[in-house]
Amino acid sequence: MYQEVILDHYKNPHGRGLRDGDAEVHHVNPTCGDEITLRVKYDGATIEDVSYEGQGCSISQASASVLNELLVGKDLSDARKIQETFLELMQSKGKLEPDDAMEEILEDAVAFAGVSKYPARVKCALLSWMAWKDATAQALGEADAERKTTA
Amino acid sequence: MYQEVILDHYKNPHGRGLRDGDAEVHHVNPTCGDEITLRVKYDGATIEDVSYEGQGCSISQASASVLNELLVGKDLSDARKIQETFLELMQSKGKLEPDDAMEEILEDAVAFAGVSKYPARVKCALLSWMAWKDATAQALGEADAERKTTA
Amino acid sequence: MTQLPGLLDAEALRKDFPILDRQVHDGKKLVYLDNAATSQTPRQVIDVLDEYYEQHNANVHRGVHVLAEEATALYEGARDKVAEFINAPSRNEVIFTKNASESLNLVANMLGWADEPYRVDSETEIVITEMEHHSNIVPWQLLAQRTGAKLKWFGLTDDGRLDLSNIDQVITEKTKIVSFVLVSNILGTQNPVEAIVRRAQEVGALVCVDASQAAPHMPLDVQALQADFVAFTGHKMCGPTGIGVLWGRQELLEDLPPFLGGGEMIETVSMHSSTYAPAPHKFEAGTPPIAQAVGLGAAIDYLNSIGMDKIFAHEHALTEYAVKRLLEVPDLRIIGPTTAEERGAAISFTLGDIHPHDVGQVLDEQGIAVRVGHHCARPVCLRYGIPATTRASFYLYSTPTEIDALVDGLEHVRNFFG
Amino acid sequence: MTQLPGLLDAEALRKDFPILDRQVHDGKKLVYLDNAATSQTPRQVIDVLDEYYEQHNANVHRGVHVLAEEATALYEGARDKVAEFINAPSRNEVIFTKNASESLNLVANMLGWADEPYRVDSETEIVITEMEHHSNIVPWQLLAQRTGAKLKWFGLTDDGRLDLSNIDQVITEKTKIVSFVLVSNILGTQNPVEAIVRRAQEVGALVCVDASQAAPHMPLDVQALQADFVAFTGHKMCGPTGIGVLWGRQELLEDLPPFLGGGEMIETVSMHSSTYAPAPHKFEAGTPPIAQAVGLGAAIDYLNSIGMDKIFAHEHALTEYAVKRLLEVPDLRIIGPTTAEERGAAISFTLGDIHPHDVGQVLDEQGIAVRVGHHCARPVCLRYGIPATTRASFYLYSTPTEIDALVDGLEHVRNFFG
Ligand SMILES: Cc1ncc(COP(=O)(O)O)c(C=O)c1O
Ligand SMILES: Cc1ncc(COP(=O)(O)O)c(C=O)c1O
Repeated sequence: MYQEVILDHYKNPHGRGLRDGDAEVHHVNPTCGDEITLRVKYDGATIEDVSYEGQGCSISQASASVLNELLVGKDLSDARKIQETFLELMQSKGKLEPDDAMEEILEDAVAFAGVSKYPARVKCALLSWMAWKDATAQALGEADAERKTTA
Repeated sequence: MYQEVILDHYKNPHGRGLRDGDAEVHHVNPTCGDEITLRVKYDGATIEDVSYEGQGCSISQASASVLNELLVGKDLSDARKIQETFLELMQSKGKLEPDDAMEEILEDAVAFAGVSKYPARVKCALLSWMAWKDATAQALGEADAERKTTA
Repeated sequence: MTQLPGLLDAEALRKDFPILDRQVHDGKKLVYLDNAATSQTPRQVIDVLDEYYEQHNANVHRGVHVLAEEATALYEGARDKVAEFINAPSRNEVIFTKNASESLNLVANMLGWADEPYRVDSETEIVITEMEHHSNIVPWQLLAQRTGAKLKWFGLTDDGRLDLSNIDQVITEKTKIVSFVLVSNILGTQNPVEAIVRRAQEVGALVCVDASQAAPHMPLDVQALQADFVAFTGHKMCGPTGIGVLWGRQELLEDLPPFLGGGEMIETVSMHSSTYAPAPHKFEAGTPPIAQAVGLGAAIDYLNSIGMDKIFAHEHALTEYAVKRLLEVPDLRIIGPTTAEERGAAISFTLGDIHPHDVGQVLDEQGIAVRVGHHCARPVCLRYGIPATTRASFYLYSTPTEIDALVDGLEHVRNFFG
Repeated sequence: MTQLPGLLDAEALRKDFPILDRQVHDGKKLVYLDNAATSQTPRQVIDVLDEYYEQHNANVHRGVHVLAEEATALYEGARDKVAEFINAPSRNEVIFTKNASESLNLVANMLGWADEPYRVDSETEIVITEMEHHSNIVPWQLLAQRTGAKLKWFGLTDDGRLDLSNIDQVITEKTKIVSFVLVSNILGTQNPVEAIVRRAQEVGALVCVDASQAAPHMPLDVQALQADFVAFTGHKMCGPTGIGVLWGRQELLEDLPPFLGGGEMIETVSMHSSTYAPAPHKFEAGTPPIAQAVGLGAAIDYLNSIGMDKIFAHEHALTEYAVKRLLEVPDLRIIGPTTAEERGAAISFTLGDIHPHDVGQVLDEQGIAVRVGHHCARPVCLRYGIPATTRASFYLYSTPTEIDALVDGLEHVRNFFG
């Protein structure tokens, strides 16, 4: 499951560090202690920045780095599509073979396909993505935001 | 386990019915609903009568009949010896082969040897004997009487 | 051999159950008619247990090694099977316990510690029936004693049915919970769920159904029942000992407090306070009965491979035949319904004034295993003025021949003590 | 192969455990070092389980047929074996539960509902320690919340031992119960029972010992411990899942109220009130985990055939070797005692800033099964400021070769993430 791409992102994370943002969330994965603090900054419907700090396993760290790389500069609707596709892949229990269309959407994130076989690690891979979703909802003032263990 | 002797006592019980006594007890075996009401009458240290009434299985009924046959007319110390020997036999889990000495003491009651192999039935066989012990303690005003479920 | 409509090919099925080949008392063929106490275990379930211990054994959840992942998948897979078996809306509504008794105690304790509107306290009433198994009486007696709630119950009619004539007085606005047995283990009676649920819903009371004698024998659909909780036990349905189930409606399981505390049921723990995992884990403290849950899953596969409707039809036909044959035995009195309608395959009876212990023992000497006593339902014996009963109970592998053997055995008992 | 004094012939013993032959991840030999989570099951125990279901399966107690008598004798025979194994003064002091968690909850609930002098209420204090398993924390937190009692605890020293320096302030005249772990599942620490028991007795507090990580690994003598309750669990000592034990002193079990209500635990039941059977049955509601108790008895036979003192010596030698080898790994920090003295065979560690999940996963890819996380002892992780640990834990079938494999595996982990 440790694809070269994942290790690269783990060792050289993209956009790590907390910068100015419109909303901040803190998510934890209580079963393994992974944590992330994540801020989003929007320029209208465009994602200007996703900055974060956290501790945790390579999967959760690399996933945050990939998220930054993929989402910054994107339009919110494109970003949502990417997030949903990533969620679908992670919940596939290793049964989904990413096709070309999926690879086009997910880019580096397809490297996480192997993680979906390990139920204990799926949560790690999703941590930053759930935090981003939550922060976005806050930033855009959506009332129906699906809040997770935000402390 | 249903020796001829046991069936005989069951079908033609000795001394059944309640007569005059010095003390009366009522014992029940809650797991199967066997019940006995038993009275003892003493003439000094001699057992003048053991009268009883009850309902229950053949083992508990026959055992009461045998008790009456064995104990009436006996001296208390002899009766105690018989009771203790019977208890020993019943707790032997079928591993005790009654010898001549035991047969002499227990007479008809040795027929219950086979019952001791059936843990669920040992309590039935002992019901009247426990009641007798209790009633005797009451009649003779013994303080250290070991009371069972007397209602 | 007797031919009855609706019978399974029990001779073929019997080959799945190694114990049914046993001989007892010097070569007597075992006639096992004590299925309401526990069912026998097919080879298919024993094999799955063996395979679990020989190939996949590990503690579940949170492991990152192969065995832990396999054990977790097997354990959670068993939950899926149970959910499907009872048509649960969600797998998260299926809680594994050690037996039906724990399931029922779990309900009683959740309600005792709950906040409003569920809380059982001295202002409120609990309703059960006079035909409950002790496991659906004592937890409520304890709860009533400890909270000051009032315990009420439905009585029984002379023919072994619930007396619902005073239903509006028994279930009132004060009632918080109505808990009753779907099929009685002593009388065999199958109870009219709908009437009770309707009244309970009218007054806003929760409904708990003890399905211990139903789940093994007939299709069970918790949604159709419209109950809030349903309890049953693995060892009566071809599963291993040591495993039970409580199904509960999701919203309730979310709102109600935990019962046992410990590993697995928490979200996060500090010395000062803890938060709890979502259901079902909230109610599964400690290492669960993993192999036993997996074994129950295998039992469900086995039952499904035959078909619960077919099993029900088989037992119904046997019950009809057994009632008829038993009533031919002189001095025999059935305690409970005397027809096969709205009843399960457990038949209690008395035989003249021969004590059930004697009946059972002499039957045993002939290789016939029945249960005698109050069957953990002593109030029923009190109600009918008897110390105990003899009970014969059937399952998917029971045959008319075994019923004939029972009837012959009872003749022998009568002669023996006659 | 490394030769250490005191080792068992583990290669021979391994033949008893079918699962140890398993290969994982395309042909890698399984190196099972997750024994503190659950132990593996020897053929001898699996065979006894099979034989139970194939030959003797029946519900226990009160049956008058052959199978019921055999099942009862096997079940009660298992109780005898447990009693002897822990040197209990009486077999009636051995209560079968589903796991150690239930055993500990049972103690907490008995005390919550007890009369004086045992009753835990808002005037009283409960004492635990910071190194408890969640199963010995959450039941007491729940009890404290529900009764208003105050929960106190012993802290830990930097080297992973109990800090008893303030024992007289922690255990006071108000203390009703002191519950602590004999051997920690996360730190490996073996705790000084005598000092704690002495102080508890001084103030008249009861003592409950969580022996879940002791019973499998060393001779256990409840009389020598001088505790009032001792809890442990079958699946960690070569037994099946679904079975636990609570030992309690007879007078206490007589005085304390029941917990779960139901069949088997009663003396007599009417709709109005019930009386309870004497211990241990008072605390065993419903059909017990029969096969699992019998399986635990077989596990005890197996352990006895090796000898608990020999098992202890074996694990002690392995622990000494493992501590030495692990400390050679750069950046590895043992969380807990760094010598083999007064400690069990579970060793937790961190490896630089590589997250334990990654350590565990990369070890697993090499066939090495360890556990990662907070090991149901999150307060210990908080205490030492770490999110989680990697834990290797040994048993009677563990070998120095497996420790070498672990150390090599850790080198690989370091290179992988380096
Ligand atoms: C020290 C300790 N106590 C209690 C438990 C709980 O045991 P179980 O999960 O079998 O209830 C465990 C094991 O998980 C343990 O290691
Ligand atoms: C109707 C009914 N309810 C509850 C139970 C209790 O089941 P268990 O003993 O498995 O807890 C039984 C069986 O004994 C039963 O027949």
